[in-house]
Amino acid sequence: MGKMMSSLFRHPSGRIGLVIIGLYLLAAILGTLGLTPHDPLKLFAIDRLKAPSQTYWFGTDLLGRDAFSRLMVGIRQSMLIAFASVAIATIAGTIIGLLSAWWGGIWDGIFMRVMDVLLAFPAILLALLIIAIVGPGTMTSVAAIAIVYTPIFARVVRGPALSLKQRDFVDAARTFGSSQGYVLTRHLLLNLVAPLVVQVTLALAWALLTEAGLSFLGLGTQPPTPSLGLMLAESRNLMTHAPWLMIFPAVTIMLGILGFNLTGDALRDILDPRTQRREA
Amino acid sequence: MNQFSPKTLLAGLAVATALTSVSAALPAQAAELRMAWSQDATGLDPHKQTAFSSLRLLELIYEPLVRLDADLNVVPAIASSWEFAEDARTLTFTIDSNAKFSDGAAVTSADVKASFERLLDEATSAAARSNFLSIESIDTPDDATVVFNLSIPDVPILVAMATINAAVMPAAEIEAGTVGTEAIGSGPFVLESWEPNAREVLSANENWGGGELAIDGITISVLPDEMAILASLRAGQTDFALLNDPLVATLVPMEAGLELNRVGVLNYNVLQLNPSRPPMDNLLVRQAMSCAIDRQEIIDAALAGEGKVTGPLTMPAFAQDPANLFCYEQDLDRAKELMAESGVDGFSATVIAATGEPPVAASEAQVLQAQLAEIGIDLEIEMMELNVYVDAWLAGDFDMAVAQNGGRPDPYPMYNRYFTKEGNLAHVSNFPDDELDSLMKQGQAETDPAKRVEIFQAFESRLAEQSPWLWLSTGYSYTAQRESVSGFTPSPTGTLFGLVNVSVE
Amino acid sequence: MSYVVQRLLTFPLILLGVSILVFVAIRLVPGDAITAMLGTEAGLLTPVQRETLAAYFGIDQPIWAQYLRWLTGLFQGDLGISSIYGKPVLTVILERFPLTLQLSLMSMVIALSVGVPLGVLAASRNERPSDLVVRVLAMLGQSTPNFVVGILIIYVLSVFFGFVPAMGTFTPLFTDPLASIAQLIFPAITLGFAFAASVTRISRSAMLDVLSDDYVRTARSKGASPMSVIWHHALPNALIPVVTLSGVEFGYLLGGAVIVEQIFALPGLGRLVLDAITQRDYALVQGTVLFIAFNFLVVNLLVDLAYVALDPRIRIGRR
Amino acid sequence: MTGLLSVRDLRVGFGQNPKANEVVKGVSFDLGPGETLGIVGESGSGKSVSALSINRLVDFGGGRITHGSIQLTRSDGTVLDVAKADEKTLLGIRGRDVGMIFQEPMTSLNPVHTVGAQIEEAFRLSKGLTGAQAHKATLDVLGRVRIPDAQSRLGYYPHQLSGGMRQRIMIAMALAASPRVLIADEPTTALDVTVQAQIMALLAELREETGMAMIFITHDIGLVAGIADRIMVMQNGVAVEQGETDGVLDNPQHDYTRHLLRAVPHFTSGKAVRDDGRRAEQQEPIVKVDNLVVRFPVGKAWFKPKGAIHAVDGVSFDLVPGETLAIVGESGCGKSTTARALLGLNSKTRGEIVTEAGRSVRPVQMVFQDPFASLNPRLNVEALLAEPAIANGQRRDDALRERMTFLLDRVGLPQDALTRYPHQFSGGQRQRLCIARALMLNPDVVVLDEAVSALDVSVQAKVLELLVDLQQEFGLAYLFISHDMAVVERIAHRIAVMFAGQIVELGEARAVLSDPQHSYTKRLIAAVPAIERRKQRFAVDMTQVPSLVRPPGFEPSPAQWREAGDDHRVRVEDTP
Repeated sequence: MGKMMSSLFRHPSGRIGLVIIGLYLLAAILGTLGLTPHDPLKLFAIDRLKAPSQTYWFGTDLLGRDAFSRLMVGIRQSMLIAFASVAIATIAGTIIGLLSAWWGGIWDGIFMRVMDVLLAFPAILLALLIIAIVGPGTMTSVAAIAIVYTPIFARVVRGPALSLKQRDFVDAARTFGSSQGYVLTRHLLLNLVAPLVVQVTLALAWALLTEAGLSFLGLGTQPPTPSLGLMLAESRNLMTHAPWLMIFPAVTIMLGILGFNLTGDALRDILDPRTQRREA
Repeated sequence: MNQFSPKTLLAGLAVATALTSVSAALPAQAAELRMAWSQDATGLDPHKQTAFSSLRLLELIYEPLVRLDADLNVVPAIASSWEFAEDARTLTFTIDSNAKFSDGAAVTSADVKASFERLLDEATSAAARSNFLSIESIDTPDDATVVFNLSIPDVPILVAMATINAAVMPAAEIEAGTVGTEAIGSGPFVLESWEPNAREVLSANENWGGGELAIDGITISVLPDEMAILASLRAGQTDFALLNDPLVATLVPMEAGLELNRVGVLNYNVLQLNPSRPPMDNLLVRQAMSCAIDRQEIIDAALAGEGKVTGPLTMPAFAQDPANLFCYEQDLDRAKELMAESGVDGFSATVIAATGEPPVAASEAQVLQAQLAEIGIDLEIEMMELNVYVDAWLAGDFDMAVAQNGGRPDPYPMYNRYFTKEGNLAHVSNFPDDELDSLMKQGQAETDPAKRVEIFQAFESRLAEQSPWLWLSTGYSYTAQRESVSGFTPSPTGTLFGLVNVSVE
Repeated sequence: MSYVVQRLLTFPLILLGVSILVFVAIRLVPGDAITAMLGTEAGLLTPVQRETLAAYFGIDQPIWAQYLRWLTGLFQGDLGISSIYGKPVLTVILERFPLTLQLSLMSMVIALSVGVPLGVLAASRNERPSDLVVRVLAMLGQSTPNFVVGILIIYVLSVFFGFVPAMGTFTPLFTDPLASIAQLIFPAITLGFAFAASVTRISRSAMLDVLSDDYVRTARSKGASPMSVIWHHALPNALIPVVTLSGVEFGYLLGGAVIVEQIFALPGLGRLVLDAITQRDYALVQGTVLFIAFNFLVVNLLVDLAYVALDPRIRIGRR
Repeated sequence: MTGLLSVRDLRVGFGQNPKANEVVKGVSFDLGPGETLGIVGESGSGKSVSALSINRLVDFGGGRITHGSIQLTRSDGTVLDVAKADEKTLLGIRGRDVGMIFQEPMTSLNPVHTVGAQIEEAFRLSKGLTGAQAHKATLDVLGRVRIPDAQSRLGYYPHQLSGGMRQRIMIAMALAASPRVLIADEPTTALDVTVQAQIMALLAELREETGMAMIFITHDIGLVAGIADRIMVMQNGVAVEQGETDGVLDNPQHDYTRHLLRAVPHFTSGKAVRDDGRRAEQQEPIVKVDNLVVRFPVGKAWFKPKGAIHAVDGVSFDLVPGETLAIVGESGCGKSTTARALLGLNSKTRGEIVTEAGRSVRPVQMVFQDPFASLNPRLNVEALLAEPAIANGQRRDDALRERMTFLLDRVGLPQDALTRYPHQFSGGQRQRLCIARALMLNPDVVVLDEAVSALDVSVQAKVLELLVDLQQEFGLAYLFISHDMAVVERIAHRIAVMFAGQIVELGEARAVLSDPQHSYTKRLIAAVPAIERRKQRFAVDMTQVPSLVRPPGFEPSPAQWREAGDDHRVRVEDTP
């Protein structure tokens, strides 16, 4: 892991990506610990819709809350949803993709058809239905995004897994009589880390976008805990009143996604077996 | 849902001048009004539809017997005059000779009788049926007169008839069962075409009893995003628009060439408590909450100042000045005293609210959460999709609920469903109270207007003092128009009937 | 062509899966069509009134009976009647589909006409300034939520240009091509913005891969000019991944862009389903979701066929 | 005679700072018109980079000519220094003056254009021919490179043709511009021996016809002996020796050239065969294979299959402890399938494989061809070596670690290898790792499937020596699969020649190599390049490898054998 981090830092876009994600994580941690300039939930009644100033760096919102503190908590919320949903999708998708490639035959057929059903189902509507059934909120957003993204992960894993299955070192393992579990974890899974890591960063970017979209439709995180998407949605009708309420969350979302995409690109270059082989 | 009582009931009776056609000077060339709103009608059957957006459309196509003017007085519509018997148990209407349906046929007493029979028939599942249970029989001595015989003295029934839910439709349509699809009404406009959630095209109804219109039609576009409506107004693609969100409404005056019409409405924003769930069954706790909240700050923060503090009664004729209602000035010390007295040192509860319905619901919940925290009440906000919220609300399955309920010109139809023993929605308020129940019954039967005001003001004071709900504010209904549009008079009921006098350069 | 037959055989299976999923999911959502229509007034209904309404909405029978009735109807191409529109579901969908189809096509055209040239330019000028500029632009394109782009476009147009695209209803292409294109050009740009970014990145990386292949070196050894190396030799091979990506993305767009339709007030498939869910119009929700899923499968099949058409190695077997 | 091409002190470097890491360090040579220069060297010697500098294709690979001059005399007599020329003039000489053919036939032709179109493009670029003219010119150049029924082949795509056929297309494309010098960068390395012989014959013939000069680059000094007038030997970017072919081959001056000629395996028609193991009659075979058949269905799985590929059709042989049986044959003859069937990697359709219970629970182990692919890149050496033991229940304890270090040392790898990863080793070292892994379970039999083919020639020699030592020390039986006769000659006790899924000749190594009986074995041995056969005329014949797809239900005729010596059997051939 350390090796990947150091080479990531040397990669030009990787460096920028890491710096952005670092800032994001820092803001999220501070937000969780409550080390924010003001209490994000406290209403400063007299200071409603104030422009960015010394006391309120990013200004205040309609209810008089400090936008900067809310942004920090918002980052935590959006990151939490993004990481949680992508984690679930990665684990579920990898297991399905791996087993479906390894077993092949009817299992492959069944798994892939189920994945097709989820993929054919319009993504945003699947999210809407899940949220309508269970009620909006953080956990539902996580579930909705995870369910929509799992089939994509399954496909991303199944492709390379199929080609890895043909590789000589898997045949070699068979000649030793290595157990199926050993081959699946040490040989297939370990070599899937490269495509997976790249897909995870792209999925995180996508998850941030989707959370923002769901909040825009009023189905994402629910007040009073802010998420970036919710702050964007709340600022929608105040666009002319208080443009800063929209600009800062929008830029933060873009920056976050940019950070994930940059890191993803850098990882793709670093982990790409072709580049590795040239180095050897 | 929107029945209204007259300012002075009996005085109105005397006024029976048949409104002859009002023909303002006709502009040279009648133009077409391009209108926009964010929520579209959900159906065309006036007896069945209850959503605000549906009523706005149907009020232009159908007509009830009587209507309410901008000052909430009962004025003639299809009926040119009406008369209550001494014991208020029979009500006679005379039909305006000019009243015609859009297909040219005259409106007769048979149509009125058929319409009310359809209303009362359970098979129609008309929501407004509960307001007309007192009708025993309907007589039609001749084409122009209709007599309603009531089982009990029911003064508010006249106001109940002044809503589109009591619209009159051709008897033939009722037999043919095409009421929901063919919109044949006697209103000022005829529905040419309807693409749900996209566009309605209305044309002026030449046969309208109310006379000539200044415009020859309206096309209404459905723009779900209200900022898009504003942009469309600004770009001149729309002449007139109905707005829901106060935040967007406050932007209109700042735009060159746009005007905002604003009128106080009878609907009220309220924090409904659930007295059946401890500790809210304890009166002192409820009173403490009423004293703890600062209603004006909620208006300033959540509604961007667009509202005014109100007690339970929102209609000017009956409402008392909120200042002398129980604890309408925020008094934290008294609130803390009451809490201490109640023996409950703070509790946690969830408050439900519907996302976007009304648009300010989420902000109100957050301000209330902050204010109630001052006296140790830890509120958790649970936002819900509209229908999920309605489901929970109807079942009374909530600790607290941020709501915006419909108001009426007469207190009886407004609150009989919640605070009378046999009210249909008694299980929503969960507050059976004999005194409130008897006051309601007296108000229904009392014919003398002065006495009715006294009765209902006592009813209002008790509600404020008992605080089963915390009444917060009343808002405004907004319409925006370009300079080229003139002549629109907004109404507290939110109806767009004022469009009949509108003209466009 | 047995490959196509094999794929077609999987369609009914997948669509059945989708139909069961949507049928159950929509019914799990609390609040039925009655509450959706009457709102809080539904509390005033007497039991008899409630039953007549339930019968009208067809939600009075047990769930499996409803599913069977709907399924049998499905086989005769009858998707049931929409309670909002009072019209057959298929007619309502086909009224709304042209907008979504045209919007998706326009976004794809924009995405490809911008994305592919930029990608090829960046690849051929690898590691030089123009490559970096294109990469940053593409990165930004992919990081911007499309509704932010939409909101900004509307704001700028209406404030600075005093113009806003026609909203509310849709002028079909055939009745008035100019107006129809004018109406959809800005929403298409909003959707096409992120789409173009991903096309740029895919074409760039595909071109870079192809340019390092042996046959490009052979072409150069024959004295082929730089232009013909890029456009005649490299691009046809680099197009394969681009076609796959844009095909899948096009399939998603056909599902209706709910948010962009909301902002530009366009009555497309996205809003149709959103309104249908809000008003609990079960037949309409089921019909539209099936329709969108069917389109998605057809587009994916077309992408695979395009794949075969572009790559002779797959089209023609060994000998 | 005026030189066609004279290269003086050529230096080529790569990366941001080409001067710092140079791959070609001062190479000079001359080439007269019609003359053929053979450049011999192992990978990394800079031979390909020097070739790619002549038409400056090296620039596209990230290389830069840092020093030196390349004087090229063009057809119109003018002399041009290619090292200094700008891209526009270079466009002029590529194709017209300097043609090129490459090593990988699989990837050197554009997969999405037809073969005909790509040749016509060459004519259009160099001679400006278009339409019907280009079409006719393409047809006749295909005839010159001996492609049967050229008319129908025009419409084919590269993937529809065999390796040899594609290399002919490459040659046709180069010929289209009738270049003054043709650079052939290892054109036959990826081809089978018999196909290689045909391509070499074709190149020799075309050189006579057109009188064009040629630079032939290869790692196989035997191959270059047959075609080059002069030879240049390169090592680490320097031309260590250069001169007339006979002079360089007969008395090499530089010891690297001597190493290439002597230490590296060269085919000597059976003289260099092993003499250390006589097959004692009474020894019980450790492995017996009887009438092995392996078939793969063709066509749709659930419909009735349209036929089957008869990869292995009735193969029988046995293996005695301590003995090496080599199976030799060209690609597609079924040798690898047989080996994999022995390990259970391919399921056999019929026949038995009997393995005596040997010293370990897994008596048969395998070493694969590609050292890169057979080691999991994500595991370190310790995990790699431990895998076989763990798979059979042993725990990772000191005893196991001890065995690992012992084996690592035994195969000549450094002690600290345990903690390092595969990509930190060279190809040769990795193959030693595979061998060590195969020996972890102390097997009786090791199947080596083309185990040295992917290695450089000098590394090949060392690995073969290691294998022989290990065989003697541990009494291992080897089943050695290979297409390279020189390697087989050095390691095999007995040889089985396979063709189209059947063994056509089986016997003691010296007998089979020095006195081949079966027609295919004769053709195979004749095609192997050897240093003695210089300037030999190869007969150009066009026999195609037969297709192995048989209709359903097809059974081959039972094999009749003819004894040609005490341990030398030949399959009776149906047709003479």
